[in-house]
Amino acid sequence: MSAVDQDIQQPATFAFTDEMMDRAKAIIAKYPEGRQRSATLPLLDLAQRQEGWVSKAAMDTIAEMLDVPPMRVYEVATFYTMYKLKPVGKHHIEVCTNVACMLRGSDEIVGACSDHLGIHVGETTEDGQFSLAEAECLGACVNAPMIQIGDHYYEDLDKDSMKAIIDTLKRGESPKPGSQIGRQTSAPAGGLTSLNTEGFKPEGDS
Amino acid sequence: MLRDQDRIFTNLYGFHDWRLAGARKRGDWDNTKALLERGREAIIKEVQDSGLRGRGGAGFPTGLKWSFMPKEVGERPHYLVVNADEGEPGTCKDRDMMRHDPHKLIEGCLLASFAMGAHAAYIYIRGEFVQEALNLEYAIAEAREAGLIGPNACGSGWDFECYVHRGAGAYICGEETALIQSLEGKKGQPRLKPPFPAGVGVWGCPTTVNNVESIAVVPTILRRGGEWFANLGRPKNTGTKVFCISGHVNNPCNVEEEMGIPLKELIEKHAGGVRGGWDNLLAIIPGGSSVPVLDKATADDVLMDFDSLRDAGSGLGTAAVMVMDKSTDIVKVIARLSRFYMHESCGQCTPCREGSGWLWRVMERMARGDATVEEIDMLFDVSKQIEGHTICALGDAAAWPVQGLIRRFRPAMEQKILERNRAAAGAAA
Amino acid sequence: MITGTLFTTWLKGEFVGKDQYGNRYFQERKQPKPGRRRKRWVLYNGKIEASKIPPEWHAWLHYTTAEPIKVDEKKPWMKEHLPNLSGTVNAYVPSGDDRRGGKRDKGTGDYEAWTPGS
Amino acid sequence: MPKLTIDGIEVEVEPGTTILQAAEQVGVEIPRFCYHERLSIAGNCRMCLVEVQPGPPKPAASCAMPVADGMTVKTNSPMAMKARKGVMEFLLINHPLDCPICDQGGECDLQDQAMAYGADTSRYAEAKRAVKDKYLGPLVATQMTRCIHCTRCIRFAQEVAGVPELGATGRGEHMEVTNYVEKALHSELSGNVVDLCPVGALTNKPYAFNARPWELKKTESVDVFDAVGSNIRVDSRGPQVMRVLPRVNDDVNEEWISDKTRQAVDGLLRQRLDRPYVRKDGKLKPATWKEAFEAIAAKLNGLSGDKIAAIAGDLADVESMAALKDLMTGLGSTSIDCRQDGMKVDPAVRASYLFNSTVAGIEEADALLIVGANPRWEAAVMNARIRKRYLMGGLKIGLIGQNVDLTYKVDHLGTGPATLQELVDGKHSFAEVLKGAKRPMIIVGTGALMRDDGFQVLGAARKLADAVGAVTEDWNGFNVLHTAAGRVGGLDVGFVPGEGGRDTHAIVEGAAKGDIEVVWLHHADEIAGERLGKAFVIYQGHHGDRGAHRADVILPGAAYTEKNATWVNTEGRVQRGRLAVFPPGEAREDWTIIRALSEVLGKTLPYNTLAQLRDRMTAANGVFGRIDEIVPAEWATFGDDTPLSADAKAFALPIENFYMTDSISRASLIMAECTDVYINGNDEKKTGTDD
Repeated sequence: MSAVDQDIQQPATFAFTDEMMDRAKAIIAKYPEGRQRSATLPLLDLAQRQEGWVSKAAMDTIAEMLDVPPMRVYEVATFYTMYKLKPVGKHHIEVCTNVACMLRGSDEIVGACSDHLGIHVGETTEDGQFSLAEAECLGACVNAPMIQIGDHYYEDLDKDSMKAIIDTLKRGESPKPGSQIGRQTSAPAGGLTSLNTEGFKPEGDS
Repeated sequence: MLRDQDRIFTNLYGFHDWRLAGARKRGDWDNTKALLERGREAIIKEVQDSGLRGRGGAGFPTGLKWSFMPKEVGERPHYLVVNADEGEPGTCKDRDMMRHDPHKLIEGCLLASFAMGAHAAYIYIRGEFVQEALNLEYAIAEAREAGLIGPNACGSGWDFECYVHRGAGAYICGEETALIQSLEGKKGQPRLKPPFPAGVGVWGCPTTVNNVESIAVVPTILRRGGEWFANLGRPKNTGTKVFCISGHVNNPCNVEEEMGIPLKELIEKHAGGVRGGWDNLLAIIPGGSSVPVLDKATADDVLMDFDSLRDAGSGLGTAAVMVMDKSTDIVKVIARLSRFYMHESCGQCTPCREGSGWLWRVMERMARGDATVEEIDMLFDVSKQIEGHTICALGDAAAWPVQGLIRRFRPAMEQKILERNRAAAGAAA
Repeated sequence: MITGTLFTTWLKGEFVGKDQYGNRYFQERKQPKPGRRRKRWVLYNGKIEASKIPPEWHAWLHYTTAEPIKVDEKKPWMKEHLPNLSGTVNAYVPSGDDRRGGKRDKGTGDYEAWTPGS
Repeated sequence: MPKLTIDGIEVEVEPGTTILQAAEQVGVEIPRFCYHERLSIAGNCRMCLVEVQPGPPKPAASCAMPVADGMTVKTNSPMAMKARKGVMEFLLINHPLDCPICDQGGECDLQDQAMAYGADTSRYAEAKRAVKDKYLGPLVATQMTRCIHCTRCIRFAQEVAGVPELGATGRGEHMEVTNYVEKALHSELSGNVVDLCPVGALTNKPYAFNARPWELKKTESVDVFDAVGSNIRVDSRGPQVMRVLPRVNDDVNEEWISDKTRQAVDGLLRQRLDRPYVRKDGKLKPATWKEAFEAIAAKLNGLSGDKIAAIAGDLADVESMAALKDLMTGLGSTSIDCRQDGMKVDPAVRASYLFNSTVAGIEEADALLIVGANPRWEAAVMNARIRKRYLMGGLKIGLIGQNVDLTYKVDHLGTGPATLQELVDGKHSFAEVLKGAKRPMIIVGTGALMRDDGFQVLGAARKLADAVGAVTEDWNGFNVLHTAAGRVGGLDVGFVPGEGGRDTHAIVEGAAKGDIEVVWLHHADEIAGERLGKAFVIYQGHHGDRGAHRADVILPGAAYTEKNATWVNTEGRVQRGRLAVFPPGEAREDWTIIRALSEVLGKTLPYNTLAQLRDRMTAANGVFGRIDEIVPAEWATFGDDTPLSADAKAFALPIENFYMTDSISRASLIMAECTDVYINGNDEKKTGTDD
């Protein structure tokens, strides 16, 4: 995005809540004296957690907090894909469509989301509950296909489990993150092939 | 086949407690003070003796990299930065280490930092790994509480702090100088080298950037000796490695194996074999999206380590094995990768910024067959114009899959073009 | 009017006609020798000025036509003949000239002069 | 010193030199887009790739690669040629081929280098990228589709101008150079991004679609909008100055010029005095030169010299002041002054009114005190030099006066003379900073000297300079920052009150009282007309500005682009401006007017040519014979030693509006627009039909 999107209602002001401000201060303290600019990324993340997206006012506030020119914050916010520069749905579904997931049917997952929600990629449902996006590799390739909603990964999906997750969210409940076929994280589904030697106990006999 | 006793990541799948108590039972933080007391030189020497090569993709000897740091700490403090910006398509090993074995990483950070004279380490974790970052933060807090890190870490007299810095969604931040830029709160655009990070790194200070796995294996290497590690695998390609097997296999999984394991054995033993049998194999990308694709003939007997894969015209990369069976439209797969690189190009330098988009557009047409045979040669030439002309390796990474495709699967591309032309001619007639 | 021409006219000339401005046109009375044309000339009414000759007589004078063109009917598109006015007060002045108000399109180097009170 | 071979030529260069710089030294040209010698190295265009041995088997970016001993560089090997051709192709795939409608056409780096290094056809058959244009204010037009992302403009704004308002948003193909907020670029140097842009992405907005470079006559000249004396090139077509560009002079302006210098020239076409005027019956009527001269002669006839006075203004050139001084001497008057703002300096001591450290000398300073000046407005280009020095590190800057944003960090010590006195008395901690510095600098602005206690301020600054050791054998840290291009020239030529003569203040007072009957305002526009009482005012100048309104006789002179004239900048550097176009209408070069009038008055001046006049100037003051040289001024005691009053009022700044400081810029429509945008704060992009 090259300039403030004129179509979006930009809030006039932004201020961190007290809780967020405490977190922001803790983050800034992680970096050496005078290197507070390093906190640009985490602070933008905090602003997004507070508001659901990153407004220009939030960027200006952060620029002032960190004593960097606002332009440098705009650059950062537009560079990284995780910052939403316009409001998205409450549940922002990001479907990984990169090769590992594609090989295992991510197109079907996108299709299932699209059908079930009645929106295309890049759109938000009318009630503002769901929005759908394609993502690049999210780093859970052995559990493909997978999606991310908010802070959680949902893995080993198929059409039905995808719809089930959406339904659960629609009901206002939280679906169980992780593998949807009940497998232990990245272990092979067909039973362990390593770390399974008789008598091998990594944590000792206790 | 690696014995379980020789596996380093004994909680790779998270069956056990990942917190400090569980980690201690698995041997982490066991008399770390004694390891530190060996001294900086000894630690670096041990790591050099182990033959450990960087696990982030390039395979640069880790001990050697550490030795590039200035011997004496001058006015500028030293920093260790851990690259946990795992984003190479096909790769998901660091994620497991961070969520299931965070203490191995933190202990490794302490040891590596001490060896390089750094009092602080920053773990740059990709922004999407929220749960993993939380686990890490929790583990760091635990370790600090226990006096394992912080002032006088493990009672060694060495002050050490470890921080988690979350990224925000940019593949390019896996490149070490881009990662440094991002850690400084800037856009993740790679810097020009020289100067190298060991001279001018984060905030202008000497810095070493290491992959999660490279750091997390250090405590075990020091405990069991560099010789033990060096005896695993083949010469110059030593030790164990966590492989990520994804795609058209029966049981995709992560597994720690010995370096140099035959590719076929790796897949058959741990991933339940290729869907529909080994003969149904079409191609394998052996080391994450950036390395050229292997055809079946090569995959039959290639060994999984740096040198033999390099000799086979590909690379070990991050050891992310993506398997494709005969149902795969290989052109479409590479086109998808081209889109990935177009999307992730930082935009800084010309060949990658302009070239990656060009490659993707032509590849999309190739995937539809909407091209001419001559354009395959042009595509190859364009990819050659990107390769080696960019600031960082992303340009190369964007070019290689396309080159690999043209080298090994040119008939498939020509077939598509031919079919489409025939269909068009049929429609016209 | 030149005396020589008057003399020649009296000696050899044959009156052909007169235009609306009073210029009189003559040609040689005698048939010329073979291979030569009859000379044609004009006696101006007043100041000698070549551009005073109207086109119909100009054509005859320059042997473009055998006979002077007779204008029987004035077509609406026909303009009154005008002698060259350069150098006279009636000379053409483009609209941008100061003498015609100086109003013209802006051109390179135009400047706006200051005037008192502005 | 590393020794290397470039294209077979062996060369030894300073360590730390880049390959590209080394190649330039031996005359091997390497094409480049992003590299610029006055900006940081970006290394992103990849046009400068060359083959380097020893090294990896791929070409290296020569702009960023430091030389090493024994290196072999090939700039024309097949590898380098192929790399270049490839980069050129990539640059062009998304660059619109709209050269015929592009203002950069004919002076475009991309065009030139595509001719030299590019292929004849494109293999790119996909859709091209289009990018929305940005708003950067009234001076810079954008066509961002043409941008090749070299980031020169971003680096300029960040590093030189000190306004980090430009950046590159997005990434990959969608990276865009932008200011994101659609606001004007808040810099007095913004126009320089147009020169820096290697393509037609950023172009000169007022000049848009007015001319092509090959139809312009280029005249090398000197700028007069401030006292820096920036070197400029005046591009004219026929009788019109089309644009002004900077000329490289490392000692003065490097290669930057301020926006006023660049864009105020449209004022040369407005409000021009193109004929003499004489006041008849209370009204100014157009007149001939003869009538004007006769009116003056009639007034001066028999008038005693002490009733005549002359004030020279900011845009007066040295030649005309020399001639006018001679004429006034002939008329028996010694009441002449070139300081219309009444600033107090000691004309007898050249060091008391010069910027002694020189502009280039700023880079050697290690402590700086600014007194009553805003260099950002009074000398924008010099301010960039101070910022450059600041960015090198280790420069402490103190400011006394109005606390303005100078684009670098300053310690604001105080607002008025009291603080300066504290420093002189050694009671202020910053005095220690100056004392501790090897090469301390003190810059005194006209704002601090044009006050009633100006001589005391001057004396205090001189005492401070002595006290902190700012004046040594090879360094003079005492500096006066002038704002007027004609000021130092006037002082050097002796256009100051002679024996028994009155200064500006006294002239105005005398005119109000009626003691002075004739006042000659020579390019002087800052004297309020009503203060001159009933005096007969002769105004010589080129614009119908304040001076002309009050005049009884107007003598139309030439503006700086219309005459061959000498200018002396604030450092005391004598420079020659040259005639680019002729003065409009009846207007004449200034010294010729005075020479002609002298004959009518019966006081014929003894020179008929410019050369003769210049010889006479040089005979009177040797500096005029030393063009573009710095003649160090002798240090002496000057100023008033009386301590400054503790409750003296704060220093005021001489410039209220950077964009309108003289008769030319006040007549400029573009400067009026800039005033609206930057001074009145209407800096957001106008929408819809307003644009």
